[in-house]
Amino acid sequence: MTITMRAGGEIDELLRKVEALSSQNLAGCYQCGTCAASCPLRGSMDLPPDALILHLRFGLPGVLDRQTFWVCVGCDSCVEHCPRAIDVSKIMAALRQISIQESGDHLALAQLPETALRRLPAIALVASMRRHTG
Amino acid sequence: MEATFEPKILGMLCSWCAYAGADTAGVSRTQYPPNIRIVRVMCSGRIDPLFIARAFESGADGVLVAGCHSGDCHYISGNEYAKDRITSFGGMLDFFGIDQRRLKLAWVSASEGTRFAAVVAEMTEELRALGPLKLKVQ
Amino acid sequence: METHTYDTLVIGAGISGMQAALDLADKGYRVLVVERQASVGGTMVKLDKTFPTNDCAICIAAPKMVELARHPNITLMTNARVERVSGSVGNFEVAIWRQTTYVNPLTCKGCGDCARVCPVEVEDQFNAGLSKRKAVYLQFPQAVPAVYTIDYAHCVGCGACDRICEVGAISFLKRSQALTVNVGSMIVATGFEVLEPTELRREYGYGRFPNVLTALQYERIISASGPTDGKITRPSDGQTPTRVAWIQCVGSRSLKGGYPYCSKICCMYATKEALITLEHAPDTQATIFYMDLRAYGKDFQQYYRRAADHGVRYIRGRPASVEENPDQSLTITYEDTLTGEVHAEQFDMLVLSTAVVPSSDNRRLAQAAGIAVDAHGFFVSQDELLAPLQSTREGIFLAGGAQGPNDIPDSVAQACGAAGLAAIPISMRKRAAEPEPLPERDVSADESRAGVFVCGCGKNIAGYLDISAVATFAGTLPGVAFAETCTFACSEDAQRRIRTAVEEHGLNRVVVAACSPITHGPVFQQTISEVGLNPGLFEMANIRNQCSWVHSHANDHAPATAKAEGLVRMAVARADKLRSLPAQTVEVTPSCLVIGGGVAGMTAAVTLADMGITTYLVERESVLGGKLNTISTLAPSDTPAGEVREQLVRAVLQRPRIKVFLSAEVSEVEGYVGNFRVTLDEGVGGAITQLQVGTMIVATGYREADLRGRYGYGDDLRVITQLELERRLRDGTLGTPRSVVMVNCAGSMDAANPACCRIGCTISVKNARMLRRAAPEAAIFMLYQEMRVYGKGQEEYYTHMIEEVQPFRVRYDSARPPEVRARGRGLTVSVYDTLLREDLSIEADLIVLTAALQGDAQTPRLKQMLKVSTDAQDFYSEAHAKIRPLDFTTNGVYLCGADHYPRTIPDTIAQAAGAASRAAIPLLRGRVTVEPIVAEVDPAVCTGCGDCVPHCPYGAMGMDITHGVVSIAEVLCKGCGTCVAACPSGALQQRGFSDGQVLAMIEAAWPQ
Amino acid sequence: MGSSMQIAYYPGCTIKASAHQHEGAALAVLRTLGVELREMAEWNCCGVVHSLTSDNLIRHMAPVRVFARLREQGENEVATLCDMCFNTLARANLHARQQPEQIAAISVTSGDELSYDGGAGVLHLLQVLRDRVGLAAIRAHVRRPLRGLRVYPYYGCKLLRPAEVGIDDPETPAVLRDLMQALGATVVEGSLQTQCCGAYHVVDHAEIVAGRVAATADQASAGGAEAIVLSCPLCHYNFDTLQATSGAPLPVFYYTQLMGIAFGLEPDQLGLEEQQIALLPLLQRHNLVHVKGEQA
Ligand SMILES: Cc1cc2nc3c(=O)[nH]c(=O)nc-3n(C[C@H](O)[C@H](O)[C@H](O)COP(=O)(O)OP(=O)(O)OC[C@H]3O[C@@H](n4cnc5c(N)ncnc54)[C@H](O)[C@@H]3O)c2cc1C
Ligand SMILES: Cc1cc2nc3c(=O)[nH]c(=O)nc-3n(C[C@H](O)[C@H](O)[C@H](O)COP(=O)(O)OP(=O)(O)OC[C@H]3O[C@@H](n4cnc5c(N)ncnc54)[C@H](O)[C@@H]3O)c2cc1C
Ligand code: SF4
Ligand code: SF4
Ligand code: SF4
Ligand code: SF4
Ligand code: SF4
Ligand code: SF4
Ligand code: SF4
Ligand code: SF4
Repeated sequence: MTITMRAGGEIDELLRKVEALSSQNLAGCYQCGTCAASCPLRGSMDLPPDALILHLRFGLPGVLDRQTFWVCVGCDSCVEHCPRAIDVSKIMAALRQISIQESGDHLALAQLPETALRRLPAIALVASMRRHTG
Repeated sequence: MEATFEPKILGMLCSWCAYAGADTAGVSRTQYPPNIRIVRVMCSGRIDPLFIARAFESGADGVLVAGCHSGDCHYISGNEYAKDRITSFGGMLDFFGIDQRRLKLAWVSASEGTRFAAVVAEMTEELRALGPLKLKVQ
Repeated sequence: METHTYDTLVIGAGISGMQAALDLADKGYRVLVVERQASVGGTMVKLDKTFPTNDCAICIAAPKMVELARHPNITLMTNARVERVSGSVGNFEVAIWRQTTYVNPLTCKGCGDCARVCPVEVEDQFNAGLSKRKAVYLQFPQAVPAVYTIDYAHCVGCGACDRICEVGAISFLKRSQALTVNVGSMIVATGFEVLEPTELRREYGYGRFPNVLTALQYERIISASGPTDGKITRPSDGQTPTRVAWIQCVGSRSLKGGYPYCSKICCMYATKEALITLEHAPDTQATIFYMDLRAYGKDFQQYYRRAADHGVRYIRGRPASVEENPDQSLTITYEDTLTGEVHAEQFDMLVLSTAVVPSSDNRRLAQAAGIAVDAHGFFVSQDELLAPLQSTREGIFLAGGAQGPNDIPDSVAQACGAAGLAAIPISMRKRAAEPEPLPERDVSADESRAGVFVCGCGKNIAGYLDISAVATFAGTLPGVAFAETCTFACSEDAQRRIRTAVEEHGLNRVVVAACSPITHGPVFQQTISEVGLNPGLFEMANIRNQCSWVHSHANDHAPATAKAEGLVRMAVARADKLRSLPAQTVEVTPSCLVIGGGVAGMTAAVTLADMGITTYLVERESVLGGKLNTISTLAPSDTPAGEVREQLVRAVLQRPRIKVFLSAEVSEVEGYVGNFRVTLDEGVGGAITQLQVGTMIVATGYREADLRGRYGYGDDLRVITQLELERRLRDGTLGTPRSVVMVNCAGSMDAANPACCRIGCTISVKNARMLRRAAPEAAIFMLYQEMRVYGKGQEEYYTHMIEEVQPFRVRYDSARPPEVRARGRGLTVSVYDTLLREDLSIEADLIVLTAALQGDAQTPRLKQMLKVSTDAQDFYSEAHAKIRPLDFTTNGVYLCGADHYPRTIPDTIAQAAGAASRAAIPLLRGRVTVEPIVAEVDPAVCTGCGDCVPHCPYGAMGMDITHGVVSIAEVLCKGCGTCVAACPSGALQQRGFSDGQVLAMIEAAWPQ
Repeated sequence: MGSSMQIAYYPGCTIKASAHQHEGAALAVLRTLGVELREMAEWNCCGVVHSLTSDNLIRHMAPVRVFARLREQGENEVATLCDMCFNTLARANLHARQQPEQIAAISVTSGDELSYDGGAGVLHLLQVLRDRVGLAAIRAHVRRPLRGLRVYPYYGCKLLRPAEVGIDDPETPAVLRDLMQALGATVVEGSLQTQCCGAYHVVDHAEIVAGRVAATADQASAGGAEAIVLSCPLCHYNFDTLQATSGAPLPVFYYTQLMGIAFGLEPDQLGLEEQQIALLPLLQRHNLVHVKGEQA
């Protein structure tokens, strides 16, 4: 697929929102890949964190359809290791929030079996709720 | 008495790298056989094939020519000329009935004391195996 | 307390400090060098080889060290530090603290007996903690001064060393000393250190896992004189590693967990270390993890490509963590950012390219000297663009690693520059006169009467061979009139003894059988010249380094004694053939010609004039300034180039010692160092001027490569180069582009031109900022291969730019270069982005090419006249890529600025001051000394075949057409003797190494 | 034994609901050490996750309210057991200190006139043990050293990151190792100790968690560990329920439970029977507990 970058194109709307919500300047990323290498959950992601940043920077379509930011649990491994002091975790949170605002909650707790709900630690449920709902 | 044959080696070393390397072997007390006698020249490029021939005539069983590694020459490229000159002269040794292995060309830097010692030790052993040089009387 | 007076004080004796001191001392100024360690040499002497030429570091540093110690105008103070600086330029009062080492440097013979008996073992810092040394120690075998030192922090005071030392060199009563000196100017050359990543960047396991090393430790491991004798082994088990990895930017380029700047040298030294590793063991897998591979300098990119072709694996990705496996191998987790895949891979050994950090003592020194450091602790210059070597206090200058990360050539260039500037405040002082040659006895007609002195060096020689037997044997040799032994031949009383013997016994040759002629020869030569013998009549037999030390049989002294006798026989045989070596000097015309009136040429001219030298500045164009006439503003300070030009031109015109020739070119050059005759041609209708100068500086700058036919350049006016963009920015004719695409490395780093242009990345970064200012709405694309914003300052400038301008950065590969197409009314750039891993099609209404750079178009003609050489891009070739970056191989001709290689203005200015310093040496001396061991031709024998001529690397040989024989310009000859060996008819001889002298030794090697 | 040290205590929802064995063990152990945890009279859920986006201010309310209540109760320092609560409270505290205007703004808009300046302290119980009680005192209370027991300390993320609030070095944490060694146990370490277990993905993507847990337990087993010791109730749940490794699953302890064993407390005080992976057989193998009736 060839991506066309148009002259006079505006700064991508999604990028602008992510930067505002996360208070991160994505242009500062060196694309060094440390975040991807340090992420314990990268295996479950459909786009590594560094690539996600690049897609946002270039305004590529489909970023909000990715699973990556739902997979991210905010463990801050990447944040600890990024040499450029970019808080990837905040970028993920911003994407979750934007996605929820645009297409509603990501988690249907009602679908979980009653027994599971009773068994699970409260923090798991609350954290999950918080991360997946608006 | 083949067993106690002590080969005689004449070493011709450039002042800046190989000779300094031999000095380093000394400072580091790296031991090697006492079979070599060293002649210092400023650059390996100074070494005339005549010197090598004369060394064999004067009783050397082997000749070691050592200079700076390629690119290290204090005089830019003298060692490159030495390489060509000595190599082609080496090719003619057979003609005089001298085994080519009796002439050795080695590149030794000022820090390579250990290497210098190893080159001498190895050459001593090789020459011991080859036995004394018997020149055809002209 | 008495106060000594010197002209200049140099603090720190690494390669920078040594070079600065030598440059000043060679001009006749008296220099005091203060070094905090026991030996001079700094970091360079710890290195194995040096990029990009792979020459041996110690081989090129050691001669400088020896020269430093021996120079009559240099006073060396080791184990010392500067405590306070008062006064002002021209008259600084400097308080110095000299730490006692409890060893008398004048009597210590460097025998090492003390170290053998010392019971204390400590980590050897010279080997980066990889081995042990004693509390009394020699820093490294080639240390200068070659004197043992007691490390008082670890010495337990047992006195064992004192008891064993035969010369009584050790005295625990020796006190540290406070002294005050008076100097006119100062140079700070305190170098840098490397980060030990035990606090920062802990994730890589340094200090926890034994097989994780810093690059400096690895240098010691690969070094032939290092703790493993150059065998590459793992510290944990001594096994040879088969998989070695390097991680780049450890603690560099980090806004968190490190320093924000790029350490500049690590991409290259890692490449070098990987290459050397493969040389040692070709089956090793060497892997380098990097973010941007900064091979920015001359021949660096080619070096990097060579490494890649040799199998060094480069992976773009910064590892996240390192873990140790039970077998002490290491698993590195990384993302290959060119594929997007994450791997966990095993390695046997890991080398960390850790950040260059300021010398730990810098802050204290800054306070003592009243000069400023930056936030990190590097010394800062007064003006980072225009006065890069001037500290914040007048009269104090900076060089090398003290300012930030620098490689050896840049350090040396800066050191020369600092020396040039430091010479200015003292230019009115009386310089040390050239030493008068002592009166000599003419011995040419006399029979050889040699005196042989066999040294015992305490027990160092006498302990392993029978020196009396050697002396007796010497007495029996033909031509020997006197022979005796001495305990320490180099001690003052032994020297006196030699002088007396020469006089009493009418000796006309002296042979000392002792240690190395390289270290001790000059001492004895000086001694005999004091009693009227020419230094050429001296010979040395190296019975210590070549005999007793390497054949140290405790019981059987026979083999070593026999060999020592052989060595003495050879020396005596040679001595018989020795002739006086005439000391010749040539008078010098005390003026300099500078060719090219850009930043480089103007700076060089101003520096020369301020040193008191008459200077001619020739510029081909009708105005001075070079590229400053085109460029808009200058990074890193955003100063308008026009202002800088005005300032420099004013500086030139204000100096009556500078005579400027505009619209003029050099049309003919004759002569050699000291006396060049130059013809200047001012073109049609202009004058023709003849000049007589002693030295010349070439500063002819660079040009952009002609890219017509590529990237749409020449076909479409919307495709321009960076210089053209500069002009539009300056003139305000940019218009309002909506989309600008900058293509870096246009015409560089490809098959046709493998070179990297060094400054293109910085220029593109600057111009991205300028474009953003001129066209706030424009989308800006930067197409690059590697982002080479190296060193302190540039990286930070880049970081600032990407956050502010937010350009789209597209990393492309030279295998798939960007293509420019006109589409409708617009332009389209197609490029494959290696990080996005997608093809991009970018609409552009302006395309800016960061064009490859080349030397000036006239270079091929000029180089013929100057008898110097260039590379394929018309950049001039320096005499030695590491330690003589500003000299040509042709004596008396120097180079600086972008004609050597593209460089920024601060680098150009540093180099130009350096070239001025170099060019001033012969001029301030008033005469050049001819190497005594030159080649000479016997015209009666020479057949005029000319075979020898191309062998001379210095162009010293030529054909004397009238007589049909070769002629040698002795001033140019450096005495290698290569030509002599090339002569088929024996017409050439080398003084001091004639066939007869060499053959005499060969014939005497064994009893006939 | 009289209490020599008192600290306010914030339990959080999970401790009270599904991790009370941790609380029971902690309280018992602390009693032994002479520390009294005084549960806050009134507390609310901490909010569990620290909000990372800039517009989601209201989410900072819950933890801030905890601090406000703490102040109302006349305390200025609070200890937690749960890593997640600790992390949320500590980050909120930092936030309140660094951006007081934001806290003021939300407090006003939400009609909840809270005032809090970030001045209180929040401690994890491990900090109390390490920094206040001290390892020497802990060592002094050991009656039954865990000699021969090989444990793998697991830290996860919330205890260590971000570094501004973490209680130990994020690269090479030592607190659990030092504590276990003080108890006489042998410690097995590995690189996955500090990597996230997958956390709340257990709710709807248990496979992610299972993968992480298996990798970690495998690393522990490969190093010879017989048990995992940790501090977070969510990690505990994940390791206890999703440890489908190739070998036998490793028992999972709270550090407080092992402290209790070493202090010689009765097993029934320590909630040892409330996990899925049985703990007692291992302890018995090492003669650290005796099953009633089987005493020889
Ligand atoms: C691992 C590694 C590999 C490298 N490889 C290469 C290479 O291949 N090629 C290349 O070009 N460059 C290489 N370099 C860079 C090279 O080492 C430096 O460019 C060079 O050493 C700088 O020289 P310097 O004299 O400025 O500083 P230094 O060599 O650091 O010397 C400074 C001197 O000042 C002394 N000093 C410090 N503070 C004081 C004080 N307060 N008072 C008195 N004395 C003081 C120090 O003891 C030292 O002797 C490498 C560097 C490293 C770390
Ligand atoms: C687009 C661009 C932007 C740049 N921006 C910056 C910046 O922002 N900051 C920065 O630090 N550097 C910048 N540079 C680098 C800067 O231009 C150089 O460092 C500097 O110009 C080098 O000066 P020089 O004197 O060596 O060469 P030049 O400036 O090229 O001067 C050489 C002079 O020699 C004359 N000459 C040549 N041959 C002869 C001859 N045979 N006889 C007589 N005269 C001759 C020429 O006419 C010319 O006047 C930039 C370079 C480019 C290409
Ligand atoms: S670690 Fe930081 S700089 Fe590197 S790719 Fe990730 S976000 Fe970018
Ligand atoms: S914070 Fe998210 S993206 Fe970063 S390492 Fe943790 S899970 Fe991965
Ligand atoms: S024993 Fe004496 S002379 Fe020998 S190295 Fe030691 S101090 Fe110097
Ligand atoms: S006095 Fe000091 S230096 Fe000398 S031998 Fe004893 S410990 Fe070593
Ligand atoms: S030179 Fe710069 S880019 Fe290369 S490793 Fe060093 S700090 Fe990193
Ligand atoms: S001259 Fe003699 S005493 Fe002096 S160092 Fe050399 S060998 Fe030793
Ligand atoms: S633009 Fe120039 S400096 Fe930058 S990488 Fe390309 S060739 Fe090298
Ligand atoms: S000796 Fe060397 S430098 Fe001198 S003329 Fe001969 S080749 Fe040239």
